[in-house]
Amino acid sequence: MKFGVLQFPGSCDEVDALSAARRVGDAELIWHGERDLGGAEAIIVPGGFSYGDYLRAGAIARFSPAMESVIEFAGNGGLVLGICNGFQVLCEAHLLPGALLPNTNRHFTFRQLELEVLYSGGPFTGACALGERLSIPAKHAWGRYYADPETLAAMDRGGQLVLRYAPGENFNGSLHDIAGVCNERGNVFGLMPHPEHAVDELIGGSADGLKIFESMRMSVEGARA
Amino acid sequence: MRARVLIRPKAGILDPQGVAVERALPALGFAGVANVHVGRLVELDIEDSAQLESMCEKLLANPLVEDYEVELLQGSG
Amino acid sequence: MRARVLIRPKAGILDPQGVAVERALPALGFAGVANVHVGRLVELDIEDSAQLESMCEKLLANPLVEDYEVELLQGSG
Amino acid sequence: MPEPATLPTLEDALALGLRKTEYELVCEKQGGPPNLLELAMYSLLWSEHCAYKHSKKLLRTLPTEGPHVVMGPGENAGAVDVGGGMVCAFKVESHNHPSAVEPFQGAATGVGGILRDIFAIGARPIAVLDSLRFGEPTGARARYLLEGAVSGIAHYGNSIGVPTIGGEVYFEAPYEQNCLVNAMALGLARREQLVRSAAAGPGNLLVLFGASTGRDGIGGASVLASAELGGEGEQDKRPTVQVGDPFEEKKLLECSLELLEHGLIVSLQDLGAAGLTSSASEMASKGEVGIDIDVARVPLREPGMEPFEVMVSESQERMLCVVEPASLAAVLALCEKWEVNGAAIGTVTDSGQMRVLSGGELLGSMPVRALVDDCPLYDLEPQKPAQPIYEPPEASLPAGASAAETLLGLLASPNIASRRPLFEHYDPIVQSRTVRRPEQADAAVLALPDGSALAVSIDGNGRRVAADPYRGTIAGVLECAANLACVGAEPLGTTNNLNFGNPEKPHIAWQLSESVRGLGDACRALQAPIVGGNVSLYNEGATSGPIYPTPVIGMVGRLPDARLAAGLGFARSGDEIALVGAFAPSLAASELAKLRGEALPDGLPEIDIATVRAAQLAVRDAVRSGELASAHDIAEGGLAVALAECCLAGGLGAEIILGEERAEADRESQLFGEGSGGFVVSGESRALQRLGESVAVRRLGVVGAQALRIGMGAEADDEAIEVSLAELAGAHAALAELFS
Ligand SMILES: Nc1ncnc2c1ncn2[C@@H]1O[C@H](COP(=O)(O)OP(=O)(O)O)[C@@H](O)[C@H]1O
Ligand SMILES: [Mg+2]
Repeated sequence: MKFGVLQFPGSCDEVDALSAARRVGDAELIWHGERDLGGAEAIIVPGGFSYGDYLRAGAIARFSPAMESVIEFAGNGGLVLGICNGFQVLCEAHLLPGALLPNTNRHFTFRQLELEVLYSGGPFTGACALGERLSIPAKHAWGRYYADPETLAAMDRGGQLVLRYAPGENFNGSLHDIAGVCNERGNVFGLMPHPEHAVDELIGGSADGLKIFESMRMSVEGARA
Repeated sequence: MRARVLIRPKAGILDPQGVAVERALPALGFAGVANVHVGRLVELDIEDSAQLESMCEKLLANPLVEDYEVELLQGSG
Repeated sequence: MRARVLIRPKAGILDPQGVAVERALPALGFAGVANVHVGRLVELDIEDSAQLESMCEKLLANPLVEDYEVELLQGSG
Repeated sequence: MPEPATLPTLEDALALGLRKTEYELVCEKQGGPPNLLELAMYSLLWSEHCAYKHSKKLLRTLPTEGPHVVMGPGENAGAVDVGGGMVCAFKVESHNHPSAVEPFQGAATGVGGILRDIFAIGARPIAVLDSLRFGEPTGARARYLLEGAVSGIAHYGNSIGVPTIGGEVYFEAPYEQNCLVNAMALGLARREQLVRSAAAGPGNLLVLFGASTGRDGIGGASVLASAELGGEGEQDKRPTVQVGDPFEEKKLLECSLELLEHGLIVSLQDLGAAGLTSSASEMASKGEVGIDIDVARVPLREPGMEPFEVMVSESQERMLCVVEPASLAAVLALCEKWEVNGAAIGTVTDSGQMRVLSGGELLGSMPVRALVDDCPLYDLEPQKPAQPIYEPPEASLPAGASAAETLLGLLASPNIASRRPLFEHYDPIVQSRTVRRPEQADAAVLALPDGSALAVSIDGNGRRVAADPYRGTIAGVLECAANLACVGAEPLGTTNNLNFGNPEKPHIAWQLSESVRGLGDACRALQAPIVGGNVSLYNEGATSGPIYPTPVIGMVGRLPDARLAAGLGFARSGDEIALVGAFAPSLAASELAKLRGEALPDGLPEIDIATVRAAQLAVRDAVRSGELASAHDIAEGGLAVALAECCLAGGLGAEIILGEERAEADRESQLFGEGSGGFVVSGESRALQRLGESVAVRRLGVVGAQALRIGMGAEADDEAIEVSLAELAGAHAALAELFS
């Protein structure tokens, strides 16, 4: 299968995402100015500081031509994964409900975290067990997930709350310790922690993040079969 | 025309910066300050002020979590 | 009394946010916009508005790189 | 050429920081008095910052050659061969004076500046380290500077996508007014990708690209870098604060590397201190050519800038390159792709002159030689001070503290406590190379594509250098090498930043020359040549006195197998713990002496570099063979603190018997004394035995349980330290409150 990884001016983790994806399939970068997604079967909107995070994290990047195509791609059921800044972009683009706000601790924070899998039925966590703990690093200044109470209740019912921070790990103040959510249809997923930085025991000491990419591969190839 | 957009966190949503400022003030010798909120200020020259509303909705503010207020400073479009 | 403090990058000092936003706008479909500056907005209730000036100098603004402007919104100190 | 009615006078030259004799020399080189533009340019290039007037002669004594050196001092960064056709570029640079004025922007632009030096030679930046010095954190100013500097480094490094993988911070009263903010960066390139800065090919074009030019830091280099910071002057310097824009630099970086990849550039140079003036003249000087610059073509951020302002502006995030005329269109197209300004602003000539024009009008003309190479160099007049020049520190440890209380006091002291509250602000993992993050090992470790790895460390304990500039500096170099040895790495090269007070004062001149002598001797002995560095002088105020002499040493090494990089934490219960090396601890100028408020001693014990080196090699080899479970060098706080750090990093306790009954004073130095050449290692008994064949190894105890117990001897149970891991962790977390 083939992943496409978007690249904006100011993206930082796009090469990391690219090589993580290449551990389970093919992957290519897609320049933000391109409309053509190059035949990608799943899209990754990577981490970093697109447009310097100026104005509001993700606010400018979501208008790029590539994002227009991604919105259409998602509308047709394509898999879209947003990591950190990518999660912020997907919220800004209304592909995911809610918004990400500045951390309650008011500064950029790096930490290796424990996450809990709340939903393992979908295309992004299919390779994980329900309740499984994943060790994945997070690093961001705007990671506080917010959605209004009705939306959250509906998301909860619909299995859209996919990952949460294990007890004591939520440094950004996200409501209900939410670390990753998907849309109603289940084909768009965003999370603040960085699974692409947990794909190799040598670098980072954990390969738990690989399960996210593996899940996507299983889902795409399953649908093809 | 010069326009000014004031963007604030929506009521009810935690504003950690506002809280931090409020907490820091007494130690600096300032008393009697409450309800501090920190937001963003965007100022710009715009030819067609009719665009402002949609620019705020789409770009300058995130209406889900922020309120905004537009002030036109000179002339009129 | 409610007070509003507008904090902007000092004239002549680089405003990276303003530059980035201005450069991005045409691609986002907004034409005819210039001189964009992004600053901060602080709003607060204060008993003794005479304190505001020194509060801005010491905490709210960074006078090395920012100018500020105080507006009193209701009543008077 | 049209001259203004009045030319600037000697008084103007003095106000710009030139000496009378220097001004006279300028007149001689110019064949008459210079005009304002020319004088401004001379005053910057002949400043301490650009001309190294007081340090160049000393720097020439440093060893700069070795088998791994690919680029030595003289280019924007040094570079060493790391095998597999790859080179590692690295350099450390200071941004002390700007950070003392505005710590956030000062530190941020410091990071921006050192990163430009790395990609200016064609290497992709892969890591940042920071070296910071502030006054005691009990003071509000120190805390303000610390918080600002850390946030500034985080802001720039994180946003541009370069991991900050290590660093150091010390808190000492002499840095209260003059903080130090040094940043080191590393880059990686294929050897043939490297580019130099020498301009070449008369007729070629000079392209300025990146941010537009504003009135940032005008006079910054000459005023900020060469004047003692005083109380009132600080106000006046405020408008010159430069604001960093990491987003712009990220685009500039990608654009520069893509230009190089497409072979579109003849030479490349970043703009730093003294802006276009210094960059263009240095490119011309290195290429032995002339350059014409048309200031009217420089993209400006503000209207109405004077030509001299354009020439000396220190606006950040700009680069200069020389391109062949036929490549210009392709170069500008790439600038457009990356959304940076690009403009051809000048031409390479064969005139040997640096000429500044505006449109057709000639505004100034100076021989490149005179500008860049003819600034007079001064001899230092070193003299060891007769009296101590630093006040004793304030005591902070209660008299009569027990050994356990002393250990906890040291662990909680600002110079030893965990740096986690600082480095949590930094992204250490972006780019997916980081094998060892902060607090996992003594050196940071970055994986290379061929399975080997780079290790890097930055160090410099100013208090020990103040006690003994020669030996203190040697100790700093050895400490870097020890850190590398702990992860199994061998030094390839060294960079340094010499942070000192006013070199025109004899005692500072003495500190500086002794320190450089130590630096040279240690680097020669380790075969870790100096490939670059920076000098920051005049770090003292009219009333505040000089900083501790602070040579900051950065060292880069290599290990053959990334998987074998050891950690510092104890790893397995039951492993044996040993002290490796002929460690001869002393309390002189130690952290404990500081906590007790003791004055600095006059001199440190002698260091036998060869013995220390032998211990480092033995540890390095044992780590490389994969036999050791952990390795950690003994530094501030001595053996007891090193053991506690191994326990904390591994989450395991240890049972230690020091074994010999000794006199009271000696016991203290055994526990808390400092010195070069000691390591705490753990591993299986057989591994330690084998290590003992090549170096002195003293068995200390075993790993296990949830407490650190240090017994002083079989009979002396009542003398034992017994502290739970939780207590150790509590003390070690003392800095957390600084960032709450
Ligand atoms: N302490 C030092 N040791 C060795 N080389 C040094 C030292 N200080 C400066 N240099 C070298 O002198 C040259 C000029 O340094 P600098 O002015 O900092 O360059 P840049 O403007 O590129 O930052 C560089 O090549 C640098 O490596
Ligand atoms: Mg340079």
